[in-house]
Amino acid sequence: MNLDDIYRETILDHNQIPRNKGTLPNPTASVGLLNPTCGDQIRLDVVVADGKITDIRFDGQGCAISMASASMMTEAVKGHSVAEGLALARSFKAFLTGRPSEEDLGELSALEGVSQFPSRVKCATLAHNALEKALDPSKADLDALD
Amino acid sequence: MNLDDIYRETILDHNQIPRNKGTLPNPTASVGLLNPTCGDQIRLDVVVADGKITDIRFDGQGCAISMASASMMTEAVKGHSVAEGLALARSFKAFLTGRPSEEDLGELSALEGVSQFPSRVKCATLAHNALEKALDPSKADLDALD
Amino acid sequence: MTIAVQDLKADFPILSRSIHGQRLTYLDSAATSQKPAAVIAAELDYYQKTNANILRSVHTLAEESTLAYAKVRTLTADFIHAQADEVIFTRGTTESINLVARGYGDVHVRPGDNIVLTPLEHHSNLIPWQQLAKRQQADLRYIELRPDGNLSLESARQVIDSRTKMVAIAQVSNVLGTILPVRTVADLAHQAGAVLVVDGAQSVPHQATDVVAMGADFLAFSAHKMCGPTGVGVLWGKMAHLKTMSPVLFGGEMIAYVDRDHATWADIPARFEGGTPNIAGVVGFGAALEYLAEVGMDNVGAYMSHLGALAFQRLQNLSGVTVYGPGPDRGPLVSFNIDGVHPHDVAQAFDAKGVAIRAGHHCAQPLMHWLGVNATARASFYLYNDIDDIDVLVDAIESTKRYFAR
Amino acid sequence: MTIAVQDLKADFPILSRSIHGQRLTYLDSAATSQKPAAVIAAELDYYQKTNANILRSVHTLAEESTLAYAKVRTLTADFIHAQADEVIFTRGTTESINLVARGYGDVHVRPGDNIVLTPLEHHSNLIPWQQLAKRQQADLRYIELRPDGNLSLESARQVIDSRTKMVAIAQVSNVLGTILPVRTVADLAHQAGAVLVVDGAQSVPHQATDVVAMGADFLAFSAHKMCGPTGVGVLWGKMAHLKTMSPVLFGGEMIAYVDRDHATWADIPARFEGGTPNIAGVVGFGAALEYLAEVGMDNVGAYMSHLGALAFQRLQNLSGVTVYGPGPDRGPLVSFNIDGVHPHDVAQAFDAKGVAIRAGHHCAQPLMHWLGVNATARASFYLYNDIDDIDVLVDAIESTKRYFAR
Ligand SMILES: Cc1ncc(COP(=O)(O)O)c(C=O)c1O
Ligand SMILES: Cc1ncc(COP(=O)(O)O)c(C=O)c1O
Repeated sequence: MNLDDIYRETILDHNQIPRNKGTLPNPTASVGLLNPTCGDQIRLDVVVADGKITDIRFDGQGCAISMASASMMTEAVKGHSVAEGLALARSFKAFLTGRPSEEDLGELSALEGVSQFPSRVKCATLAHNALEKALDPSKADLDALD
Repeated sequence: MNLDDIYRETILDHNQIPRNKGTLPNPTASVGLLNPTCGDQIRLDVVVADGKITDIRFDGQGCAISMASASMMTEAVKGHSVAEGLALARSFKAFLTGRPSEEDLGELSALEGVSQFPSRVKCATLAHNALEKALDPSKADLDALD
Repeated sequence: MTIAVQDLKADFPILSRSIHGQRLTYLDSAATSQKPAAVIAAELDYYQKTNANILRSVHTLAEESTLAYAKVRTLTADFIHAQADEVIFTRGTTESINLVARGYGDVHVRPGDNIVLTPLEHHSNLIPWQQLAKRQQADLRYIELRPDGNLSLESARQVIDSRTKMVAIAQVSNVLGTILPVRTVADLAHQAGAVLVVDGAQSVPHQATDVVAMGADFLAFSAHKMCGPTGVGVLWGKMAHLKTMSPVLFGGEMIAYVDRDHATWADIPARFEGGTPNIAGVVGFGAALEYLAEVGMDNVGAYMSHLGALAFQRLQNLSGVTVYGPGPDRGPLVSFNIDGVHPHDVAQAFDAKGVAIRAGHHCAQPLMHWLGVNATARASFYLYNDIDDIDVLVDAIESTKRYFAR
Repeated sequence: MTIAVQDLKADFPILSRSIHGQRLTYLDSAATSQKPAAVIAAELDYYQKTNANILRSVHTLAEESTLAYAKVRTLTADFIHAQADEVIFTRGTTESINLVARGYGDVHVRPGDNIVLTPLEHHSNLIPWQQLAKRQQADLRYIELRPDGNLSLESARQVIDSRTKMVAIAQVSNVLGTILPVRTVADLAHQAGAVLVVDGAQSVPHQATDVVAMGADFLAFSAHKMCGPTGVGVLWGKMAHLKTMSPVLFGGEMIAYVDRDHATWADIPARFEGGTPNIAGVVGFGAALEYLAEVGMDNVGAYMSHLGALAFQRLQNLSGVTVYGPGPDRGPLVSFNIDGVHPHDVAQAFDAKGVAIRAGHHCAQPLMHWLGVNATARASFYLYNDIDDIDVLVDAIESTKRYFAR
């Protein structure tokens, strides 16, 4: 195995210089999620207006995979519709578990190497689960922080 | 293995024509014991007077081993002292678990073949456990019927 | 019969063992089944190549172990027509039933409610309910048996009422071989607003299982009775019910967030599997499920019914022998007694001929009281047995009769 | 050092496996240990020659299985200097602790009493007590740690008082490697009239154990961390305490007499082992105990201390690396973090080099809060590791630092 298959340049870059990191003062939805395996946490704040994700920030501590994935995800969905955000999350999760994904995943496809490591898939999908939960409150079954 | 090593003539005889079977009207001690593995039960009534086992009867249903052992035991201890009764029970149990026994076991030594079969040892010692309990109430830890 | 049993026998190494100089005839599969070489090899292989703790670490062995364990959850779900996350691994049927009695029962059963059983239950499907009834001040009720050992549906209709919260019955009796009308009881339970817990210890190994068609809310069974290793069992429950259940075993891997005074639970099924599980055992169970699937559970089912019916008919015709339970339509086992010979002595005499049967109360003392006996002898079959084994059984009975009649 | 470790490595088939083209360096034994060939063979052998259910039947296989199972109870007792009938087999440490928390705790702990823990406990020695405290309206108290990760005896003296009913502590921390002063805590507990439960998951595998000298009232440990199979654990308890305990798991083999509404219990320890146990696993555990006894637990103890101290010293000297817990006097493990690299990424990078370590919260979230980290990496050793493996560990740390600093 070549470690570089997992830790592509883009991933290390997003990990070192995360985009949209921090919190929002008046989010319309805010979700905390936990990866119970490792104790890593993520907090996702979103502002949705007229069916559009107008602002999004994530905060938390985690491995390079989870931080880069969160950073890329926020960039990918900001300015897009709720439907598009949900579609991306769904597609990305399908992509990592080896199922066909309909969406163009853009930079997120750099996380492809992670799919070989089921335990890391959880790291990569944490932010996407948080997004789903923030955009669709019926997804209450995902590991809520409390 | 030869089945006759276990089912010696004396054993089949005591099983078919049990000695001292039944109950006593005024026992000084009466003990019910259960073999939890098979559900077999024994009830032992004894009359002790002046440190002597003046009368003894057993009742219950069980396999040939347990019934023959009970029958032989009652014959062996009737008329003997409490101390002798306890010594016999102890020696018999030692004999069946391969430890040296100090006593002459008389007819009971016909049960020798049982010692190869640990699960049957419980059948053979049931009546002896009941005797110990009847003669020495401190032996409360043996499987009491209730 | 599409099973070529002669071929299957060769899959089970222990069957070539000799006992007191005779070929082993193993007729005690209701106690535990023998294991095919493929199952033994799967465990061996796991320890030699993959062994690691699951869910915990990032390294290759841990990833492989985690996947292997998860795969068996899916295999198990497929085997009983359920969803993977509805499958909880336990040590065996006993732990499965205890888990539902405590985890579901303590939450749902209130004082004055009742729990409905039958008199033929194994202690493992009886004592957890006695204890639940005690804890929750609920009543225990029994659906009576008809004289032939079949369940009385009339009694079922009387006993199950609006205060019934749980009904717990075996699908097949481990003593009488009775096949219980699970679907009908399920409907009665559901009409009353109760859930049905099915003890599948003696059924899941021997027939195709479909939890949906069966109408069960929970199903418990043991790997060791279906070609799998000891120390593995399953509790299946409908997800809607599992969500209302409290965890029972607390510790590692069943939590989400923990601080000094408080903990939140992991998702289902992890929530119900605290601590390091029997990983190698579960992997071996996977090989057992694959083995059985390859033979085909429909084939197994037909073959086991055939053996059960045949054994019943043969023993039924012997003089001086009492056979218990219903007619030929039964699970693959026969309980019997030989007049004047205690079942322990019967089993001992059989052993001298290399024939392994069980004698005793079969962990069903209330049923022994119902039968009016202390104990019975029981011959039970599995897919590696054949008609010759039934001949051996009949011969052993005849020679035992002669031996003790001398 | 009387261990010739080079020879021992050859006893463990998995250690010749290669990972991503490199020789496996297994440094995750605190999660689960690898198994010597003798243990794997014992299970194989059991299934191929002896397999039967225990305690149930009269036939030869059942007799042999029953004896084999009983023999391991004696081996276990000898291993920890206890009596055989004080040894209860469970699935693992987690089940053992749950059993004592429910079976003893529910009987003895009353509202207003308190239960004393430490902040370094594994979730398995924490959540059962949180739940007991909730059920019985008791308080949970913590003996604090000193800044170096050792236990504060001053705090112990303050926290344990006349309302303390149970004290539950690990003998060795699975994260910090801290060796806890069990004997001193035992004395404090006993002076207060409390019982001491020792979580021996990380100690019994690595040192000679004497429950009497230790002063424990209960001791829990797992076979899978000491060369044994998965799915087997031990709860040892003083007979006087076991006699006051209620059974927790109800079913077959744990009863004496049963009728429809009532049951009486079998003798100890059967009373606490309801259902078919993990027979093959217990037999394999017997082979593990024999293997360890042959190496000699005093030798193992000295060797493990040596490896733990050495690893601590080597890592302590690396720049950009934080090592947690006390100094070199510790159990055979080291938790650490590399500056700026998340432990999951560390473990992933190690795996690429064939080095298996664990990363995460190690089922000890309150301790992570105390340390002020989310997670750590942990390298842990067993008797098949050697000084070369510590070199490999140090090299892996250095190259990981370089990799993520690029
Ligand atoms: C009908 C029935 N229920 C429950 C059990 C208990 O299964 P286990 O001992 O595997 O927990 C058995 C097996 O003895 C059984 O036959
Ligand atoms: C200190 C400690 N206690 C308890 C446990 C739980 O052991 P098991 O998972 O075998 O039940 C572990 C192992 O992870 C441990 O390290």
